[in-house]
Amino acid sequence: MRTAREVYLDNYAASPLLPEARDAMLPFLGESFGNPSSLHGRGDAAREAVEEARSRVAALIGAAPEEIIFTCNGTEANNLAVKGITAGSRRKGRHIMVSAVEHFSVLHAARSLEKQGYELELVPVDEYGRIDLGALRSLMRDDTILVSVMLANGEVGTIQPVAEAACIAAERGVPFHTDAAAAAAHLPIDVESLGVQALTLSSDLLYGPQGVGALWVRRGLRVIPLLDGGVQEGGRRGGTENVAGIVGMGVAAELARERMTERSAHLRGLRDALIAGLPARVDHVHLTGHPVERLPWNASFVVEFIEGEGMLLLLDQQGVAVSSGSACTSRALKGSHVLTAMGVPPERAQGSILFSFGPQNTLQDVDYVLEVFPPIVERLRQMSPLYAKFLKERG
Amino acid sequence: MRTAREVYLDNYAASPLLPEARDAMLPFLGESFGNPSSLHGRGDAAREAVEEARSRVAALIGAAPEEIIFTCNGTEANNLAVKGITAGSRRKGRHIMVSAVEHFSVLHAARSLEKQGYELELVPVDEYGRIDLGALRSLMRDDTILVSVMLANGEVGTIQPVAEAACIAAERGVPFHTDAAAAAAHLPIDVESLGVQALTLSSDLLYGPQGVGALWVRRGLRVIPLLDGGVQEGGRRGGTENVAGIVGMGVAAELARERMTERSAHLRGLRDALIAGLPARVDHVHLTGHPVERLPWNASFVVEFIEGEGMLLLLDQQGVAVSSGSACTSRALKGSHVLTAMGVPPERAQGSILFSFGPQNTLQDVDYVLEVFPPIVERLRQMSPLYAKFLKERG
Amino acid sequence: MAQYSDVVMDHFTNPRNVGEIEDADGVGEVGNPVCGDMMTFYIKVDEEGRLAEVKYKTFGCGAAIAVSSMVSEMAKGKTIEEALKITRDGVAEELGGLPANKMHCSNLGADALHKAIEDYLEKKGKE
Amino acid sequence: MAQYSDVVMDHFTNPRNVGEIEDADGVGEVGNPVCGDMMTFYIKVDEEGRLAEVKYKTFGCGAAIAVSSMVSEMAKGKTIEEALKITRDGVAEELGGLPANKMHCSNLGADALHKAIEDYLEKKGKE
Ligand SMILES: Cc1ncc(COP(=O)(O)O)c(C=O)c1O
Ligand SMILES: Cc1ncc(COP(=O)(O)O)c(C=O)c1O
Repeated sequence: MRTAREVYLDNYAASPLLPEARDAMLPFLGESFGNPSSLHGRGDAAREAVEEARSRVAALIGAAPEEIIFTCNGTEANNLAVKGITAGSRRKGRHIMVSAVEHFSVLHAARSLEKQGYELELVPVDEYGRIDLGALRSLMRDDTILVSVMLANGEVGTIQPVAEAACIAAERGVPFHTDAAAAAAHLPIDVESLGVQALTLSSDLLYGPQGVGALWVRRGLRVIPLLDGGVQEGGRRGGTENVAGIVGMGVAAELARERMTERSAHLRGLRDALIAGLPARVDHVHLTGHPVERLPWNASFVVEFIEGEGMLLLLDQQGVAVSSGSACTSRALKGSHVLTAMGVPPERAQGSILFSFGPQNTLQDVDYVLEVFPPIVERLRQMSPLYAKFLKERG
Repeated sequence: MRTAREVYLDNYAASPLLPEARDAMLPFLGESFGNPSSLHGRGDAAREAVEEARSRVAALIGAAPEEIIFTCNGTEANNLAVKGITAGSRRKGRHIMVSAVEHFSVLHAARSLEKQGYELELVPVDEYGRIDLGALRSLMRDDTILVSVMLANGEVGTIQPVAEAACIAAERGVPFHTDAAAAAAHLPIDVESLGVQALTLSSDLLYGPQGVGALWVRRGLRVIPLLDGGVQEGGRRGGTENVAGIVGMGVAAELARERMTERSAHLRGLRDALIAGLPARVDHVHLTGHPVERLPWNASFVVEFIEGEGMLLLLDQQGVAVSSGSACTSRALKGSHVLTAMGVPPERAQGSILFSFGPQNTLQDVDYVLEVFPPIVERLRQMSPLYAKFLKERG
Repeated sequence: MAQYSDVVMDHFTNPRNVGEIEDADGVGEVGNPVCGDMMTFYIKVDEEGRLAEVKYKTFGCGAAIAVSSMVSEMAKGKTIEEALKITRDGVAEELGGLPANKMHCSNLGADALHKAIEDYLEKKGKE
Repeated sequence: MAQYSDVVMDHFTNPRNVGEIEDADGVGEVGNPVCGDMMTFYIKVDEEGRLAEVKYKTFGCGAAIAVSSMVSEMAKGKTIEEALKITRDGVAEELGGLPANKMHCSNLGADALHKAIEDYLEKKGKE
């Protein structure tokens, strides 16, 4: 079904590739093909391109290029961090801590370690999704070998107090990993002042290509490889490099640094217009996540009495693309663990909806949503037994 | 340094991306961007593209589409096979067997399991690099939980008797994995008649893009994920899909199927011209690998008395790109484990050189090599103390 | 939403017979918003024992809404006995199939209808 | 070969002083083809105790060949004492640096030269 207007507000799931990144990639999908491990001219060119990208990615977070390990996405970077760091510190203990609102690539990696005999402790969060620093401190043990707390949560936008958390871990000498995938294009990061030992990046969330990510690991911290093989990436990650993808991520990282202020201001404008406009037009809609400490692009809500998939489908019919954390929209048919951890009641979490803005969006997009979304909510509520009950009870 | 002619004979390391694959990828690096997990129109389109690619890859090896797990390269597929299958059969035993000439992504994955307490047995090979089927049979145990033997070795070209080996494993009910990365574009594969339970593919060795691979796993065989996260790839591999890359691999797989006969005939012609021509022009040059049971694109030799890197550099100056298995050309500074397993003496292995042909090569390329290479060998031999000794001893 | 058939999308987009029946002869509620889907069916039975009116309210995904709509269409005008023969699988079939993961949790329409009929029969028995 | 400096590539491509000296005053061999690199240095010492001629044969990678060439250039015309002061690091420096992984295994030229000198001194001592 084609609609008059296409308003893409699911940039968290996928976003348009930066034309500059695409242009930089194309030669490596064409005549500049090469393997960075090769010792001839073509290999040299590929290697130089990869090393330039590494420098650009490092520059985004204030790191040294040789501390960057390229991976195939944020998920691999998170798995490498969680599994690789714990495997490297096996002798020091078996206790790991991750926040309750981590992305599944951290959370499920930690769960798989739990099955192997590690002890996992989830750091609880408050109603805004911010971790409880007191709990972090009190749950930490002498045999804790890893703490992982994300820089910001993509689903609800909440920014975590990572510097403070890392400081608590540092007092105990425990390696601290932070997943900056959702944040890196929008929050200035300096790994030194942040005080972390490892940090995850994902290319697609920097508006770079899918299929690339990176893990930064502070020099001296041992990481056991996840992908054994050749000695690529300093022996920490085998396999032929995705040269074009890495080059694209490099450009995206550079542009993220250059355009961060401007982009964030733009995104924040759109976000705030929706956050102000939607509850003004629709009753019983609640912002999820922290009202202030939140990612510039994230406007996430729960809409009472209705379920997310229906909203998605009807919005799609109006040309608006969004996502939801409802059970029905997850392929695993489970409600959002993030909303659950924040104490959102399950029936309310079913009404989750996420508008994720990208640089290409405009205020007209917000206006369009504010025009087409309220009737959709109304329509679904008219069908909802919960809404009927609510109306009756209210009298 | 630019030379009159560029003769690229390192297609095993990297090869020109098929224009058809590139053309199919470009929309997904542009306006067709999307995340296959999204429930709106854009997500649908991305998902359909990935599923079409899955069908194409499956068709190349006679498998069912839902048995294909996309990975980020052959290395990840091999790691997933070796680690995932053993983890899935942990209760049945701790003994694993891989051939001595496997790619590092199998061999080092197996070594990492060894460190975790598994017992690893390397299946020995003969002077041509073919595994010893008798040894395979006699070394297999009641607690063997995985056998992995590659379909063909990229370094020396030798094709393994995989159907026979898989049959031996099947008698014992042991899961059999084969790494078909180097072979899949050139040998017809039908997983049913091959009798294997898992099979690795690499996109770049199908002339598709770098940064994609696939593992086929027979329905019913348990594989524990390597990348925990979302429920992508049927819950067996988390992480946002590299849509463009997967699409490119799909096209490459389809073209591999369509063009296999024609391509192989072409490559075989080039290969045989070099295999016949080189020893006719240079003394003390020996073909490595099996003379008949070998990949159509592989012409690998050892050149006595000299070392590989010197040959590479001087050939590069003449515009010819090749690779070598010598210690000096490996970043780990170790000689080829493949040549070692075949019983090639170390000083001879130092003179390893691999010419790997691709569809774009011509007989003129072979002629050019036959013209420029002999003087290079001569020049390095004139510098070589080993050659001086040899001449003296010969008198 | 390529996961849904055209029939599902049609019923989801234009659900038939949505609503409540104030003086329903039978009401059936199944599901639970906590699990994702919840449906309330209302029926009105005429003198010949036929379902003269079938209405519902549904909280849930596209499939749940389409299932409710389809069930209401299938049931309307049927006798009690006939309506009791409507099964989950029959509904899914009429809808041109449902995604595997929606077969169990969202396909509650027939159950809700049967509950409404039971409610009707129970009330009638008490009369 | 971006891993090598221009100086290394120049010495590899046009190695100086390659060869053997039939009636050398000293010969030094280091390395082993099994490990990857092997060098034999030949020296001729004049009456003033200076290295009048320095030649070598080398089996090994580009770095090994460039190192041999550079050592031969550095040593030529030097006195024995001066030549003994040529170090691995000094050679690498003159070459504009060597890749880290080549510093140890391929940088044997100075050792081979020193061995040749020792051989000369030993022979001379015996005279
Ligand atoms: C916070 C966070 N971490 C990790 C990931 C995983 O990234 P990918 O899907 O690229 O593997 C995501 C993806 O959305 C994310 O939001
Ligand atoms: C036989 C074999 N297996 C696996 C691989 C690994 O593939 P990749 O480098 O794409 O990870 C290769 C690569 O050359 C190979 O030749």
